[in-house]
Amino acid sequence: MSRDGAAALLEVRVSHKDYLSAGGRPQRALENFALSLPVGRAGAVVGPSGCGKTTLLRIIAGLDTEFSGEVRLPAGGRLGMVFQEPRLLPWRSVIDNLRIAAPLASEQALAALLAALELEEHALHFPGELSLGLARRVAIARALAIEPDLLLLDEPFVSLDDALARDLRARIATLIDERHVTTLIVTHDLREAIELADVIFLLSPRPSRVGATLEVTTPRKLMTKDAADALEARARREIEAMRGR
Amino acid sequence: MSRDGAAALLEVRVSHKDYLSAGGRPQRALENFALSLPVGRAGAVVGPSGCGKTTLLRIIAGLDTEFSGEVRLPAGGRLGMVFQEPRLLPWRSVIDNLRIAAPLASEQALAALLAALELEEHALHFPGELSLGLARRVAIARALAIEPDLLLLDEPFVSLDDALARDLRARIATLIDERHVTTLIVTHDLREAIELADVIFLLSPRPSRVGATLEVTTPRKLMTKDAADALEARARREIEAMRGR
Amino acid sequence: MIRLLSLALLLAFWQGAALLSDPRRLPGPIPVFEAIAQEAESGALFVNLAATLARVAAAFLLAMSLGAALGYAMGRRPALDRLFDPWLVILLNLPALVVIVLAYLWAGLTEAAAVGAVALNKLPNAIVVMREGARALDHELDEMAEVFRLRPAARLRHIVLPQLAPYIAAATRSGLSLVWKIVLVVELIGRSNGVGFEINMAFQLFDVRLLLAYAIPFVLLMLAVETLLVQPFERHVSRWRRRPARGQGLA
Amino acid sequence: MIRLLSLALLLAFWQGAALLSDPRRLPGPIPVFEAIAQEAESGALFVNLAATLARVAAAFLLAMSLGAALGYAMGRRPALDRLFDPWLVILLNLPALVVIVLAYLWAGLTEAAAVGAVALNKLPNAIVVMREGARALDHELDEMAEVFRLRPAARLRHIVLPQLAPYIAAATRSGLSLVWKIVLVVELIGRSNGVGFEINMAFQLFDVRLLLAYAIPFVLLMLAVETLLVQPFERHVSRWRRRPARGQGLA
Amino acid sequence: ADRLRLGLQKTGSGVWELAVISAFGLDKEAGLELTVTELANTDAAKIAIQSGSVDIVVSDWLWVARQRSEGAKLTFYPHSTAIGALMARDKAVKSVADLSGKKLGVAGGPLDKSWLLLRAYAQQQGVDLTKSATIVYGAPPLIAEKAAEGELDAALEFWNFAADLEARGLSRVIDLRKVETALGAKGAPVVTGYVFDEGFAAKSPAPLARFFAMIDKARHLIATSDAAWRAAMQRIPAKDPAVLALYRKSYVEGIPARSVEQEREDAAGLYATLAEIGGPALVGSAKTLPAGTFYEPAASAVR
Ligand SMILES: Nc1ncnc2c1ncn2[C@@H]1O[C@H](COP(=O)(O)OP(=O)(O)OP(=O)(O)O)[C@@H](O)[C@H]1O
Ligand SMILES: Nc1ncnc2c1ncn2[C@@H]1O[C@H](COP(=O)(O)OP(=O)(O)OP(=O)(O)O)[C@@H](O)[C@H]1O
Ligand SMILES: [Mg+2]
Ligand SMILES: [Mg+2]
Repeated sequence: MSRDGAAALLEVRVSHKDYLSAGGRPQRALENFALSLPVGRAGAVVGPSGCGKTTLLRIIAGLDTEFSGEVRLPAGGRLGMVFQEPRLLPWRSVIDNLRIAAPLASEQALAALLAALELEEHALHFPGELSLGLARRVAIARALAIEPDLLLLDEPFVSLDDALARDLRARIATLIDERHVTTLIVTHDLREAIELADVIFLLSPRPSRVGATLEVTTPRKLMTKDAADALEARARREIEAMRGR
Repeated sequence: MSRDGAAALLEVRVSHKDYLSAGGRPQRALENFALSLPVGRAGAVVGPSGCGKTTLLRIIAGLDTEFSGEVRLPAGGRLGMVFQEPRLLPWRSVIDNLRIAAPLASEQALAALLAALELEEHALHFPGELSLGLARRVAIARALAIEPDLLLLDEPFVSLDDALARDLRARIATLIDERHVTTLIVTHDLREAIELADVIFLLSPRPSRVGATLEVTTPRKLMTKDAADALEARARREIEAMRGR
Repeated sequence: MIRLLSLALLLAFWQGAALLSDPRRLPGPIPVFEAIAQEAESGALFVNLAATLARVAAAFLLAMSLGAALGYAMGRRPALDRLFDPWLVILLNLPALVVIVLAYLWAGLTEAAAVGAVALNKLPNAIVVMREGARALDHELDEMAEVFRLRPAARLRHIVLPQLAPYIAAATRSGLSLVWKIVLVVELIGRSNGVGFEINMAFQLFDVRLLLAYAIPFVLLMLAVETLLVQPFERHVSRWRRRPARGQGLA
Repeated sequence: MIRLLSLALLLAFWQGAALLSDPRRLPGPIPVFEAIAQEAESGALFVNLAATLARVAAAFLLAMSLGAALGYAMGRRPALDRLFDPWLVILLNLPALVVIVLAYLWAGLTEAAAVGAVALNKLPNAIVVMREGARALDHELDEMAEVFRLRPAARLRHIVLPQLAPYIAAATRSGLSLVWKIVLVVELIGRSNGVGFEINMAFQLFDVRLLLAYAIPFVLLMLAVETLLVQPFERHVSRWRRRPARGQGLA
Repeated sequence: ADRLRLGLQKTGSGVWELAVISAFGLDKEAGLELTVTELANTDAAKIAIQSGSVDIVVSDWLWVARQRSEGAKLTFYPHSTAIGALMARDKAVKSVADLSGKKLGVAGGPLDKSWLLLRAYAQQQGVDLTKSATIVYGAPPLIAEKAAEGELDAALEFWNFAADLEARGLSRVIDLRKVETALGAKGAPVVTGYVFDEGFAAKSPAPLARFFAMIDKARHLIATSDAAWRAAMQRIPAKDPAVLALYRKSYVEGIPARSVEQEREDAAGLYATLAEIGGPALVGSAKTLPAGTFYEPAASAVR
């Protein structure tokens, strides 16, 4: 693999990524995988369970270097990531978890984040004392606390109630529109993808490649219900086609 | 608390459930909480993140006995539970995880379950080698493998793609309709609740109580899109009202 | 509280056993504490205890810090582990006497030789325990640290040490006692003071009372350290662990 | 492979150090292995090694099984822990000599006294390590077992033991070596055969060659056990652990 | 003053002499400055001298002989003839023959000098002790205790433990002095002595000679002056006057009375006997007492 840090595009090109498995046979997660996203824009990754979405994010984040292919990232820049599980430090309070990940963030900024995620009263709790939804919110707060330039979100809003998820989507949309944070979000919710992304990557079943790319041409704020419905219907057709393959 | 095992109703009555917290102040999760579900029927629990849904399931499962109130369960019967996280044994293969939880299930039955959850090729993998969605499916397979009489599901279908989630919902609906498995499902997805449940319990924010109970009177198979839309709208109104409180 | 009760119970057992047996074989608590008081009065107890404690402390710190670092490295880097594992097994199973004798022969009858020999005896145990701890480290938290670019110091403090805590606790408890036991041997073979030296004298004279009088103060000291320092500290750092609800588990 | 290389390296070091020093202080590998061959030929080596091994095995099994059970119970039940913790600290820090002398006094100069004294010395270490393991048990898996009504045997085998594995590994490795070291002391004080007995004689004669000749076969045996039994077994039971990807972690 | 570094066992009689030396200012008189490292046991003394940390320790000539045969340049100067005894409570045990079928405790181990002497002595009378009796080896204090208690029928013990056992009612079945004579010794042969390196001796023969003379004085004082004995007693942990008296008696009996030359002759004779029984495990490669085992000061330094 190779990594390169000076592009105006976030580009991933993986000829193949295999997992060597201790039990069972080795598994090919990605094959002939290619994806590119302009810096400052948002992409959504939608694909069947177990197809390789998390693998993709880990490759982009530099956590997985054992693949053949290359990754190009915008130069410099801070990375914020929401893993599929909260991954908090169980032995530190909520606020300490934020402080440790974002030592440069001011206390006010952290307090504001906690408030935005309705976590104020949990600031001093340990992760073991949180419900899963609360813990996931802390993980989101953590990724936002470092004021990232690149944001990788792995199904960030599951286990959150609708009202909260709506608020958070709006918040992320603002980050993208105003701070031009390059964002890649994995989701199973097509509406969520349409609402947040500029490009939607529809992945095929494993071994995964980008089976279809949908550009969301209408700007986020002008998106109507009908336009969204149409996009969703198109996406569903593409997905069905890939499944039938 | 007291537990009682001879009712034709699943009944939970919690005057209050407090968590003693190591960091921060103690938290009251449930207060004046009352819920009852006829044996053989399905209930859905919908409520804001962190309100006490998991607490409720744990109390019913007998995992939490430190509360003041009482729980009545139908006599005897096997309990199947899907926790909010997979909770698999990391050191056992997928198939061994099923075998250990359901030692009485036949190999054919387990193979059929794996097939139904599209897990055949992962049977020999260790949980660490699974994507989160795959692991959650194993957890669902495990709960079904013991052929439960009471089924507690804590957001079972998150992290699964739409197609798979649809299949699984249908499968659970069949269990309820044909094998009369008493089922309680926690979800944030109102459509899922309407599709699966006979009764929907809308919980208030913490400290939680049942703020509204919606009976789904139309039988599952006869439910139209309009009827479902109407129910969903009603539920949303109730939820808004509780939030505003 | 319960700790005192427990000690009282033990004292009662001891007294009971002593009453049933020849005082030469098992003197009761009273004569032993009298002997302790006597040795304390003459000052000999403190001199020897201080000498021994200094050796225990030096050897323990040396062995634990080195052992933790090496054990961590071996647990994390399979290549290092494969290279040095045989050395570890050998050092682990080399009789204390051999190490001590060689150390004295090479470095003379010096304090450095004594402390070094003890540290070398304890080192492999510390490595073995810490290596298991390092092997069991959570990979996911590492990834988190990697993504959020935590600095090495922060990783050590917030990610690694909390996970190693139970292993450190185990290595410390059994390690302190091991070091103390080896210090006794080292003092017996080549030092002119210390509890080990006095215990040997008591053994030569077959004075079980004096033997216990020198063995017990250190035990009591450890009991105090445990009660007043280690356990409160442990309670503090492990308060994040959820209290298990009642009626669960195998036991 | 690498293991052999590592041993070769060690032998080279030893030979080098021996060349640089008086052969009476540090004999090289060749004279030591000659001495081993000599003792083996006369049969004395095997007789003594067998006697020592039997004691090591008996004391180890006794201490580990008892220690694991007690440590587990204390780790799971805070009430038990609070009651017996002071006893544990005391037993842990009682000098080996005291325990051994008391055992010989009470049970006579018998095999039972020897094995019992060794087991009693090792017991608290096993308890301490296993207690930490039991304290660190995952509560969530327990709940799973509770919900799915796993039978106690299944819980032990599938839930508890796999989690305790690293602690058992640590306790076993450092435990075996500890038992062996204490067996040497026990043999020195009151047995008429065994490696410890021979080592003591070699020490009295100040025959470092013979000292090493008796110390090394056990070390080699442990090396073989480690290479041929323990490590393959460990690899098997820990194959579920994800291999850490390259370039990660602090180290 | 010349400096000498001594390594002395804290429970040994060397310390008594030192107490007398400092009480009577003998060291100043001899122009010596003594630094003493107290040691816990004889094994510690062996390490101390081998590691070069002290100049002089107390040990036995047999060990020196073995070390010489292995190449070490240690040498020996007589200090005491005190040797152990076979102790038993049962008055019926009067000779080695009576030990048959009995449990015999041996302090030290199978290569202990006293034990080898006793075996040779028994062999003279046609008794093979290793076959006729059950032998239990163990640490000296433990063997003494077990003998006093009766778990052992008899015990072969070092002289100070023998004195203790005598005070506790056991009788001296066989004094090893008798054994030595039976095995051909002309007088009471020396057992322990001062051990030091030849190199050291060559460098400072005069201080060494003054040291031995000073020790002689101290020994004489302990034997004759009660004030000196009181000074020595300060260093003896035992408090029972009967035991103390036995200690003094044994100590005085142990003062070597003969010339180094006579001692060497006896030692050479005993060496042959011991080498035969103990074999190379005991004596190493030498068949006869290696030359130079006993200290031979250069003519100029002879007192
Ligand atoms: N062990 C605990 N100690 C302290 N507080 C706890 C503990 N477990 C849960 N709580 C608190 O109790 C409340 C209810 O938790 P619960 O897990 O039941 O929520 P939930 O409704 O399942 O939330 P979610 O939708 O996020 O899963 C939360 O505020 C949580 O922080
Ligand atoms: N460490 C691993 N070892 C072996 N196989 C792995 C490993 N991690 C992932 N896999 C396999 O690679 C495939 C892709 O995994 P990945 O986690 O990327 O899926 P995903 O698209 O994120 O799925 P989900 O929607 O369930 O989170 C899966 O089949 C998974 O089982
Ligand atoms: Mg994933
Ligand atoms: Mg929950």
